[in-house]
Amino acid sequence: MTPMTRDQMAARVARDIPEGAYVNLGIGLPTKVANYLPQDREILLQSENGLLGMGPAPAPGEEDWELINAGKQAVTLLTGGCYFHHADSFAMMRGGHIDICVLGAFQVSVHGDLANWHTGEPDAIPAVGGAMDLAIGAKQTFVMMELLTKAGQSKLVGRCSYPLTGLACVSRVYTDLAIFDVGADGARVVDMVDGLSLDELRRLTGLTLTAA
Amino acid sequence: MTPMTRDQMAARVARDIPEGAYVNLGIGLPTKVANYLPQDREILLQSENGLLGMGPAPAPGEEDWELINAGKQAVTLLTGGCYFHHADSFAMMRGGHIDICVLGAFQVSVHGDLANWHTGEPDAIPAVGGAMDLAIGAKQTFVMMELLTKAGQSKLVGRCSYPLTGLACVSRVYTDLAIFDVGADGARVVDMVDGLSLDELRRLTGLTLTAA
Amino acid sequence: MVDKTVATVDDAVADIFDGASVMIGGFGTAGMPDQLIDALIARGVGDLTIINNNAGNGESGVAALIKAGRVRKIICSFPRQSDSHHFDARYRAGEIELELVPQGNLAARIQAAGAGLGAIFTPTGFGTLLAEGKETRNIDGRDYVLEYPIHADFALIKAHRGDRWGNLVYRKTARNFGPIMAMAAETAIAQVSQIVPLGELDPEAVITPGIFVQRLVQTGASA
Amino acid sequence: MVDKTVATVDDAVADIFDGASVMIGGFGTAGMPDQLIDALIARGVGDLTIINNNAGNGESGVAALIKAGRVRKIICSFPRQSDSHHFDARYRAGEIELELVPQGNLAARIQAAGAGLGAIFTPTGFGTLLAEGKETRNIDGRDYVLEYPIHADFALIKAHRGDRWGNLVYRKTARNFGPIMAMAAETAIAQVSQIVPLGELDPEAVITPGIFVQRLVQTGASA
Repeated sequence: MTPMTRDQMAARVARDIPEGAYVNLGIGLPTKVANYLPQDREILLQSENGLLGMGPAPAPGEEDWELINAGKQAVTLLTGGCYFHHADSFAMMRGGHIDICVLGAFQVSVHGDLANWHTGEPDAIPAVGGAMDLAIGAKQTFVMMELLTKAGQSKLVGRCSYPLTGLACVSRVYTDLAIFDVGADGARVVDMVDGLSLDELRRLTGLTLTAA
Repeated sequence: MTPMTRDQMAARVARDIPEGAYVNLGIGLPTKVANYLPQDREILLQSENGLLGMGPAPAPGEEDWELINAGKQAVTLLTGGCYFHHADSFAMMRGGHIDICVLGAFQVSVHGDLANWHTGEPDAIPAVGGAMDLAIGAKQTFVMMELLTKAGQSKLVGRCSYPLTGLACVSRVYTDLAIFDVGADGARVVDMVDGLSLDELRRLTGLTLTAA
Repeated sequence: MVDKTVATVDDAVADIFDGASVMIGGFGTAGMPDQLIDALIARGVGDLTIINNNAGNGESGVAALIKAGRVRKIICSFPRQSDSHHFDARYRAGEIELELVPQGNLAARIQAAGAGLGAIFTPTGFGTLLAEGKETRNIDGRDYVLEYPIHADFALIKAHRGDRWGNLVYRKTARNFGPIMAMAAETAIAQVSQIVPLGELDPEAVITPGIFVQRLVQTGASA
Repeated sequence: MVDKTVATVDDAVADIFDGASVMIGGFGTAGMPDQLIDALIARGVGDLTIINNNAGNGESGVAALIKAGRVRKIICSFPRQSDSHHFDARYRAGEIELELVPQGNLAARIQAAGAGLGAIFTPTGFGTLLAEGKETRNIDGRDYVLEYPIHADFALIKAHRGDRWGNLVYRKTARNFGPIMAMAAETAIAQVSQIVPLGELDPEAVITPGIFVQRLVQTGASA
């Protein structure tokens, strides 16, 4: 079997985003999703620092450092986009107006708990940003991550050992080996890369997984 | 002695409003204050339906019924004025950003409790509007009212018998016979019409009043 | 292509159901979505809970909805006006329930709903009849009343111009409750004087971002 | 005549005192009031509590304030960045106190302060380290954390254009925390690229009404 590349993962997430969706893409891996959104669908990207209708990066030399995304990269505004202040921006999120939020993660539990803001190491300087607001605010929260750590441990877990970002907030997990729905009933395998079996996936994760 | 007319009362209140003050004038008698604001002072009138920098009534025939005040009368906007929504408007009030609010009243207590929204009659349809927000929000709340009811009862009272609008919110009471500061220490007479004595005022109100 | 515009006011209100909660914008007649209300009356659904600053003026708008007997309950700040006779009659007959809310608490509770807050401690109303039975708390020396968000199934609002993504700008004091009601309703429906091409509204001056608007209909300038 | 403009950034910050709480606008460098911060550093006061989304980037702005040893405590959402070495060093040395707040709660608490609310129940952070020891409540089946308003003595913000009444408009995503910080501070001070005559700002498009701004200074467009 061949794990998906990060770009393949991004393309797969993008494929699942419907026309007209309001979407927030988290910092890091989720940002790649923007590169694969289908050209024939209008999808509205929100950035929590105060814009809706975020467009692609500007051409080099065209950057406007007062037009940036949450990762502090220069972006553009689509025709029809608009600006707003931080309280309104997080009202969009917390108030359930965003359809889909895509986040990276250290760990996700089979019940949808998310850990993505703090490794829990004693000397780490904590920084949360908008992670907790994003996790619990959107109608659906997707996670994108490699399924296994470099040491081979599953990041999809029965119970998160890292400090939590939010409880029962993730609905779907896109990994390089499989896609899972998570929630009250535990994890269900939606899709797997070719050549991977459900039994092998159970062995890799150490979890009781049900098939879709 | 000659009681002040309602216009004289309005002129007296207007005289006490300093340059640069943000002021909300309640419906009814307080609206008259706008007619007497000194021409040489810039005073910014807020209307809680969403405008700051309210100007005088338009010329007859020039009314725009999307530019009204809280009393639903046509008004104008001064150069430099602006519009905002209802939540922001009441944030201005509740957040303590308005310097002076001038309200009418049924009763005010010597400790600054205000009753101005409900007569308490059993068949009255209650209507509160912005009265409770205005009463407690401004840095200073002034009341304008005749001191006595038609039946000769004092509307400045030891304790309000009408349903309250707000507790300990009024700082000054302008009446046709005298001006009072009210608060934790009770009522203090700031000014009286010519020919009225403190003793006579005590008799009319039935209150222990101190002189300024 | 995302296109939230619909052709007629009847289309705009076609999914409003019996028993729905409906926020209606406007302060007096400024910002009152009169044509959407007329369409709602024509649609014939009843048992509605209406959230509006007032309880109707004269013969049109919310007053007409009340006159037609479609309103079970009204949540408002100022029902009693010189020309609120349709409300007065129904209220005195015990045919309509009234929840009276101070205007600023009404705005704050609607905003809290749109922003996903669970409750707010507000100073307004403390010590009055309108806070009777409500939880209170002294915080840093000041007294507050606990108030809960007001959500609604629908919001009917009036704006000045809008585009197919649902971005809206308003006109003067007709803005009033429109922006916060759009945020607090499951389905926000706007009547606008003019629908303009995408990009015509200044992105710095959009008051209601399209994310808060599900449907809009051009009705032309109204009186 | 009401004229809130002052001639220099030094005049603008002249009353900021030792031990003051100071909100500073900006998300990263967008909207960072760099010239006001430089003036604050030059003024020499310390023991400050800073409220900002970050804890400084690189060598300028909040980072320079921290480097200069003027900050006792910082309330922010995202202190750790690749170039936040001045904060990192002071924090690891135990020389600066950190109150970490989820970004949306930070915004909501600042907005609550400006709006005069006593506290809010927010869902963000429930069940996490950042809600430890805080009051929680289940409301209509959802869990919330009680959070209190964040007030400040001063706000330093950056806007695009302003007039002598203090009305402000912003530019693109530099708007971020400016409008809500202006509302939450006792004294809000804005550096603006341009001061324009009264009436030049569109009354429909003013983002911060002048009532929330006590002082503004023209600094020209910054990088």
